Amino acid sequence: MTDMAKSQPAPRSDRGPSSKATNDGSMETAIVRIAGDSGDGVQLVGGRFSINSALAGNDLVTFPDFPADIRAPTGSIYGVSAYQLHFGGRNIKTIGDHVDVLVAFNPAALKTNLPLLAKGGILILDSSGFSATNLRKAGYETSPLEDNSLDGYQLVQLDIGKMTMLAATPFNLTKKHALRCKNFFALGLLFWLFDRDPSKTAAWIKEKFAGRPEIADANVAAMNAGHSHGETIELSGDISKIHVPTYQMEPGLYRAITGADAMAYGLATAAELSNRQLVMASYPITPSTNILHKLANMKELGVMTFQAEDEIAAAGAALGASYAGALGVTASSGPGVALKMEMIGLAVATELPLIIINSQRAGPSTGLPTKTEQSDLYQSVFGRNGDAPLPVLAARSPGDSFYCAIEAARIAQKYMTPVILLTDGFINNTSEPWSIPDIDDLPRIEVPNRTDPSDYKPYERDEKTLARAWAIPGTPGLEHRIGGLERDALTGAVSYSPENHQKMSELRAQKVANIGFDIEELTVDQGDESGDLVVVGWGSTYGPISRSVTTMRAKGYAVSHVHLRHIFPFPTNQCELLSRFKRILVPEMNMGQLITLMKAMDCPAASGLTKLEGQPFMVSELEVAISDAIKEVKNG
Amino acid sequence: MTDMAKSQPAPRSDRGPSSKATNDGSMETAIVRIAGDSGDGVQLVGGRFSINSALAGNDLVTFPDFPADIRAPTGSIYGVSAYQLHFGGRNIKTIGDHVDVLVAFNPAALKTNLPLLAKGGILILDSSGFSATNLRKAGYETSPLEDNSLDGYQLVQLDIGKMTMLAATPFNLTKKHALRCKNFFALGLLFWLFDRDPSKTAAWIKEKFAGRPEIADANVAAMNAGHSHGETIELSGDISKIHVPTYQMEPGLYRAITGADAMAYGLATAAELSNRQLVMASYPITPSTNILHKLANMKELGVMTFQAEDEIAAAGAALGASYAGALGVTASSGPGVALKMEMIGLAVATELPLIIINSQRAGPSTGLPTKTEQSDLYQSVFGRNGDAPLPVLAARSPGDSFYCAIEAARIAQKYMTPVILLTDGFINNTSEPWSIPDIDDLPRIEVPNRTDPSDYKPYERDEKTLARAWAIPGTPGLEHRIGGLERDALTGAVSYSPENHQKMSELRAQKVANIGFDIEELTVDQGDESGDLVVVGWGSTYGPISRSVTTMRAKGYAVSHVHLRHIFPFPTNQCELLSRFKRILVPEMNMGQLITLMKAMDCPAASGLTKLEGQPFMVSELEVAISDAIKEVKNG
Amino acid sequence: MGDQLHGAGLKPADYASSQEVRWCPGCGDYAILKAVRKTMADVGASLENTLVISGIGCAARFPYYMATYGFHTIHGRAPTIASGAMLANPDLDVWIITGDGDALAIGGNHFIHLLRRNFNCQILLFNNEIYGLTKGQYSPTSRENTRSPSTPMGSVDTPLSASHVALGAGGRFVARAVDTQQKQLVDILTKAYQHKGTSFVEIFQNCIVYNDGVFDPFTDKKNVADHQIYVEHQKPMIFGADSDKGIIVDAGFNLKPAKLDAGAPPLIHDETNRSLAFMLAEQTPPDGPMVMGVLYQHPNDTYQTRVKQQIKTAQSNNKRSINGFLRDGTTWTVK
Amino acid sequence: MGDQLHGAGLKPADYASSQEVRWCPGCGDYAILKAVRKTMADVGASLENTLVISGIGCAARFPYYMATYGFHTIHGRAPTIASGAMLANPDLDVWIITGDGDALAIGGNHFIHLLRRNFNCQILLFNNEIYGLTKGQYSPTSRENTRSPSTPMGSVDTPLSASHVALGAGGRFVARAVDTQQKQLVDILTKAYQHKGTSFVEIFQNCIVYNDGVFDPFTDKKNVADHQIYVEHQKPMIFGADSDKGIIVDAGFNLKPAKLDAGAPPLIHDETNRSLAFMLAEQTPPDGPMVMGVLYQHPNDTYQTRVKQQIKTAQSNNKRSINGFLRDGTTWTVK
Ligand SMILES: Cc1ncc(C[n+]2csc(CCOP(=O)(O)OP(=O)(O)O)c2C)c(N)n1
Ligand SMILES: Cc1ncc(C[n+]2csc(CCOP(=O)(O)OP(=O)(O)O)c2C)c(N)n1
Ligand code: SF4
Ligand code: SF4
Ligand SMILES: [Mg+2]
Ligand SMILES: [Mg+2]
Repeated sequence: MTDMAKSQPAPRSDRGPSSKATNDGSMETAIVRIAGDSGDGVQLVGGRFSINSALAGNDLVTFPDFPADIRAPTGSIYGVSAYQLHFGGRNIKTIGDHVDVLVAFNPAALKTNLPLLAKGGILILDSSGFSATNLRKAGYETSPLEDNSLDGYQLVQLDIGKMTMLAATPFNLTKKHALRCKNFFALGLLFWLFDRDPSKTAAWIKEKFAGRPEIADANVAAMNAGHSHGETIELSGDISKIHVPTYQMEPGLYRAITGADAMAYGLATAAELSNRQLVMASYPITPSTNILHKLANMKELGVMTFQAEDEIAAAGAALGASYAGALGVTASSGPGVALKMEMIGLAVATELPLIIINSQRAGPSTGLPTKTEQSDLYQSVFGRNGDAPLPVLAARSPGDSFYCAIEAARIAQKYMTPVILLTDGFINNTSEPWSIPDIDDLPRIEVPNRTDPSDYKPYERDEKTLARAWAIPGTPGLEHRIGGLERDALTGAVSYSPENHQKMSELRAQKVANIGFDIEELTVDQGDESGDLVVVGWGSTYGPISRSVTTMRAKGYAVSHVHLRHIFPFPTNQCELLSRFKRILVPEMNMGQLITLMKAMDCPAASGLTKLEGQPFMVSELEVAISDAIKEVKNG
Repeated sequence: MTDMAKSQPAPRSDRGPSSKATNDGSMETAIVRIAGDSGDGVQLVGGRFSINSALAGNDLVTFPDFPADIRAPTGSIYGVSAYQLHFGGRNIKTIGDHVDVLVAFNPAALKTNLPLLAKGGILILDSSGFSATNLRKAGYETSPLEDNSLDGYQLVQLDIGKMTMLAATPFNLTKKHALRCKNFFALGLLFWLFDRDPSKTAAWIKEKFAGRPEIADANVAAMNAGHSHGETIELSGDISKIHVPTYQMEPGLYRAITGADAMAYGLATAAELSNRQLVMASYPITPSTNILHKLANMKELGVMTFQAEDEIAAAGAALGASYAGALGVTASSGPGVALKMEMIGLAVATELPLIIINSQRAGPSTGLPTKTEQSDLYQSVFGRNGDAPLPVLAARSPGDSFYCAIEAARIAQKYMTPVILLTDGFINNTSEPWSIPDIDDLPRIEVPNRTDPSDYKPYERDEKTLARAWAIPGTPGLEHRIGGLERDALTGAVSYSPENHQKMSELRAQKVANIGFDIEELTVDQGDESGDLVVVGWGSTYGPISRSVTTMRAKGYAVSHVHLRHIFPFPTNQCELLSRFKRILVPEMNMGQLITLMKAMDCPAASGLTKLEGQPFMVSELEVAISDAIKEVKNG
Repeated sequence: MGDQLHGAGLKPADYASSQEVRWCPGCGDYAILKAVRKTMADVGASLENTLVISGIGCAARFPYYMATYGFHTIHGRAPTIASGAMLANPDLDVWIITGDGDALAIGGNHFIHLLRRNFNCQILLFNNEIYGLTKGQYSPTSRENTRSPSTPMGSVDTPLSASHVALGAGGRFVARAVDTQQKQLVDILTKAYQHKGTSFVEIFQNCIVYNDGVFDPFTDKKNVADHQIYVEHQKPMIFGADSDKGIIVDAGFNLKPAKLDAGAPPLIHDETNRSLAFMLAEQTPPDGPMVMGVLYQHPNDTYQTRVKQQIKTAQSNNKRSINGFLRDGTTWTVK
Repeated sequence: MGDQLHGAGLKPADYASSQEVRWCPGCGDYAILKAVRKTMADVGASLENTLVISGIGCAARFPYYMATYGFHTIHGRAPTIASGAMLANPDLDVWIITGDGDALAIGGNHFIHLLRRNFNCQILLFNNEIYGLTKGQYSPTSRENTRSPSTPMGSVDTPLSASHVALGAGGRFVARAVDTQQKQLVDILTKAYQHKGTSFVEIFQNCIVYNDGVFDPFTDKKNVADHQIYVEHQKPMIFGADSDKGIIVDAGFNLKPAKLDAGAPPLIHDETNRSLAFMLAEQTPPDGPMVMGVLYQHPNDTYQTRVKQQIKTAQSNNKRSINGFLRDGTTWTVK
């Protein structure tokens, strides 16, 4: 916790130019960012551009960057909403360190997003948003459209407002409604820029606004106007179309998915695989709430959601549901999970399955609710009174959330234990193409459900898993009493015996430790099985680490990547695997929490790379850290 | 957390005989245990015997062993209440591994306490309590008074009931009331056994029952009867008086003190030393409640106590009090502290002083509320969401609680930080003679209280301590706003800046890390500064470790004892000091939590000795562990 | 609760677990235990379908003494766990056992939310106006000036009235009883059991160790007749050893007790009138009689019913499988 | 609260901090902010002695916008922190700002305990019947069947009525107002400020983004006259555009609105009658008028006063120093 190196990224304004940002009309991958007021509809068209890219055969990662405020005054800095898309002709793993194409609808959007734009990048500005008021609100003294401050970029300055109004004229909308189509004009322009066919989007618009055809038509017209305007620009020679190659993904049926949705689907699937009802109890908190929202829409599957009066009640209801034979799940973020800890302790004591999802956000305390972080690892592993061990897992990407939910449910039920499953604000909101599984192909989950009343002892254990049986109220002959007071190791009756307490403490520890043998062995995600350096990550650092290891390996560095899904207990081969490398680097979006745990678990010595800026690592930061670490190996 | 050796004490029934239990009329130290029904008044007379021993010049440690139930049916096993006293002619550090003299008022008391009695020890039984019903309630098939099962002890079987009734005859009490004096008969007998003068106790009885002189007289008469009955026994030659030498303690004014009382006094003293009002807010929970009770009786000092509606509210009220300029304190036990964590996170974020006392008890969950344990170390150091470091201290003995409270208050206020102060059920209830300090001799505590409005910035820091100023509502010109959202490093205004979050995270960590330089260096408590083995302890294992190191050193082993008061951060010389020993042994009443922390903090490798039986280590257990460890050093 | 699964002629003793009951001798909890077992036998509750859930406190040991399913949870949180259990199995017969500290101090929030949601269950609050288990500190229902280890000079806070809190929270069955008045208690418990929705019963329970006799002003034999009234729906509210007193409304729109011969006729109890119940709960000795019985009962849909209904509706509208859900929205095939 | 420290002729604008106000344009919170600043100026509150404490939610950003001391705490816990601050400094002027989720979901327990203890402070509940900050989930005050992201088929729980909860908990000042009815709001806030003890004011606040218009049935200009009544102590309860309607009691012991010409005279409001307040709070459009104003006010000693008194008594009885305490009981000297 003390000896952490801190990554030193270049100041943001110095970033880029991207090595791959070319002007010859072709880019392996491109990063587009659309920014405007919350009301400008950037999320909507961003999503459409993503779907279109996927259909066009790109891999991609998207990242909606919402403002912290609900609805800030128009034109304000803190009211800017942005949508970022990284797509291209290779496996896309991050949202991208910088932006190749930035669309900004007003000065505030320009101000807050320009630092992300690569030198020489394309900057599309809607001049209709650059009123004197808006310039003042964004804190510009002089207009950037006039003071040459944007000289280093490929500037495309358009009166999108006016052109949209023109396009919408035939449909007799109010000015306000007509102007609302600006976002589709911009989308049309982007479609032109990347040589995309807008027809599917036009169909989608018609369906979406089926109830208000004049609005649908205006939006389609605006999009088409934007598209044709591209040709005009091209003729003017300012910028030209960019070709982004397609990427051959594994064959399969795909969809775009966010981490929150994947988590919800994973939970519902796990319930089905274990033949349990899913009961999800939660209290809203950013950024976990989307999981509740998604599941609330799955009543057709018999999924029950319960918005409790607080986090304690949510955990209690989930535990009660598990006690009564359902798969009980609760989801929250750090401050809410803090409140659940006493209840989680009861789940440890009573040995009932329970899944606690923590969508991490920047702390401590309320912290930065809309910003991502990985700083609840300590809380998850150690944050209970008494010796109260439980398994902890972490999802690494949106799609992985689906499988982690199933794995958490498997462990929780097989071992009759609460499981903490970590995700974070970034994973929850970001989306990526996802190969849709057929759930009939997934292995079923066995549950230690008992109905046989003969010789039932509530705390008798399965020899192998050490799990007690799940004896569900309503089952004749299994009536029994449990509780939070220490229980006799067999009968479950309250026991004050010193020997029994020692025994039960050891059993609880052993049961959880055993899980280390029942999870997949740790493997190298990328690179050799030994070498100069291994980068060890967990959770949402997966993308940036993976990409940086790829690029550094391409440059000839002997670096590998290992990514943990199981935070506690570790897979049993972890220490051995890591010891095959000369040096271990652990990048984390916290002050070094995994490093602490690795030391505590006697893993070989490692050094940390910490970042607490509420946002993911940049690939370039990691590349520097990798090259520094390998330099040190070489120097002795 | 995995590689813990577990101590293997001999099964209880095999314990003893004590090496020092002699029959020649003299013992260096003696351990007396009085056991009976909750209503038998054993705590009362136990306390009197302790005071008498202290006045007679012995050092001592006492331990009241209450039943978990409020008031169980008479004669029941689980209704047995016991009081143990270890006193003698040397520095007494533990309650003793076994008992030399056991007084049992009924079969249940015999059954539950006999295993503690050393072979050959003195066993005083009140035969009037051995009715058939009581024998059955205790689960005896045959009466132990008749089946020779007590042959290995010096049995003194008396009809205490009858003799007490006789003694009380002159005072016209009801039978019930007369019988209630049994405890004083036994006390009289013990006074005879250890050659004590009962007169001061007689005076005390008269004062205590001043309102009911007939009861006072009957009790005194019973005590005197017990005392004279000793002579009869002596004549019979069954047992003879025991001489226990006096111990020359440091000169000073002494009193007996429990950990809970010492803690309360320490808090009140700290408030006085820092010129703050003490506001203590708590929600009752065993074994912390006594601290609240004690402080509730200190209104004369202006101490305010507040019994909140729950632990969250208690922590909130304490934090609010600190915010408004008082010394805010909250006390609880593990499950209650779990509930306070979100609030403690807010204290970390807002950088306000706050003392959180955790009287640890056996967990997880409700666990064994009346049994002691040290298993909330993880929770204290790591149990919050986000990176939320705070200092953690642990008291080692009743008297030490006083000084730890002052140290906690010093750190909390000087560094503007919440501090967790650990104690436990054992320390809280046990008592020992304590040299009373004059608080005018204690150093005053400086607080960073600010009243100057010029150029006030809420998060500007003292260069050395990194503490922000304490600007208290009511002060003109310092009006400001704080909260749990990340704050600008200077103004305290809400800040979403990535760089600011990184900076604040580092500042918070640094501020707490710095405290390591402002605490006393770690020193060797007993033994050499280097050697074969150092035993490292924290909290209430102090007594048993200290005694076992003394005895093992006397036997020639090169073992030393180091005891931590500061659990986080460690004193800066800790690793270096420990590295001077060939081997490090860490006994803990948990599954190895300090060991985990030591590893995480890069201390030299150590091995653990864990015990989770809800009761302190025995000296003999530690002696075995020390000799084993040293054997291993010798063998390579 | 309900009539779904019945114990076939079980006797009160059949509801007793093998565990020895461990309250202090003379504790009012024994009487309540007896009454609950009797009620269960009377209504024919089945062992396997009955779940007794408690928090922490003396009262909360209750589940250990029942031969049904039982869960001794953590302090104040029993309603939350019970809610989850009822979501998972809407047909369980759930009894929540709680104390005045458990329900109204740490558990106050869950208490009011359980009531407003109207989960179908019983909640029995053993009110001894003290924290028994932690050895006698004052509780949220302790009277002003209660001297206790944490309030040596007397408590300064105004107590909560459990019935008022329950009514204020929207509880739809609010009743009161006395531990030792067995017949009345069994009657009320039976009504609570039969009521569909959350039935709240406050039971005045004597803690012989820490608060002995605190209810004597209306529970002591000599006071019952003149300081207690047992109200029943549609019956005039009359009490007194000679049935000569009644509850009337005065000009200032307040309830008060009065001699019946004084002219004004006694009010007729209307258990569906929530404000009346609120006013009845305000009567306290020595001024007014302590009101026992069902103060308020006004059934509404239960939470379970409504949740089940939504799921049914959702399923009948358009039942997709999980595979269907996974494939909703835009999908594309990579070959 | 009190009259101890006064701001010397400060204007509403002087209570504004330099922070830009960041609620959604059109949010009802702006109007409340304005009314609070005006009230403070009217009563002459001092900046340094005023403390504004909030939990988390849109409403809870309030303290940032005030030039007084301010503490934006954690969700639901403002009453606890406020209580501690008042213990440490009984003379602070404390305003607690909370939302319907903050006060009645996660903070329900602290809310009722603050009220029963009667700390001298104001608590303003900005009730928008929705969770604003977390983007629109239903709250404990949302009406049945509220469709929200977490209840896509409509909510199934019965809402809490804040005034009923407050009255049930023993609150001694319970009032209601509407965000945009400024004069009324300032009046009520002033009364709340002047009341000694915990003053609870529920303010119906329009959330333009997630629950726009939910109060229109009684706050919309065209509905105010006929669907709102502003009650004042000792005044007849009359409303309607033509002042032709009043609140009367019917035979079944229920309040109801009626045409005045129908004969029965309107009731006179008695703000010290808690049950009347309870009944008034039950009136809801379209059946009854929504009752605004001070429903209940019945002062009692404040918590601060009582605690101070005990300390004074303890100190006057027998004031020992700490050294004295350390030496009480049996001591002995070792030489
Ligand atoms: C989180 C937590 N806080 C505090 C306690 C300690 N505690 C146990 S029971 C209790 C109060 C008991 O009072 P009540 O609910 O009235 O029950 P009674 O014992 O009087 O039946 C308290 C404070 C606990 N077990 N857990
Ligand atoms: C412990 C915790 N749980 C949940 C949240 C998330 N949260 C913030 S505000 C809020 C509810 C807001 O609703 P309300 O109190 O009605 O205020 P409004 O935003 O409507 O003004 C929630 C659930 C949180 N910040 N902390
Ligand atoms: S302490 Fe009181 S409530 Fe608890 S068991 Fe004893 S008599 Fe009953
Ligand atoms: S979301 Fe609603 S309550 Fe929150 S600021 Fe916007 S309009 Fe106001
Ligand atoms: Mg109680
Ligand atoms: Mg709200």
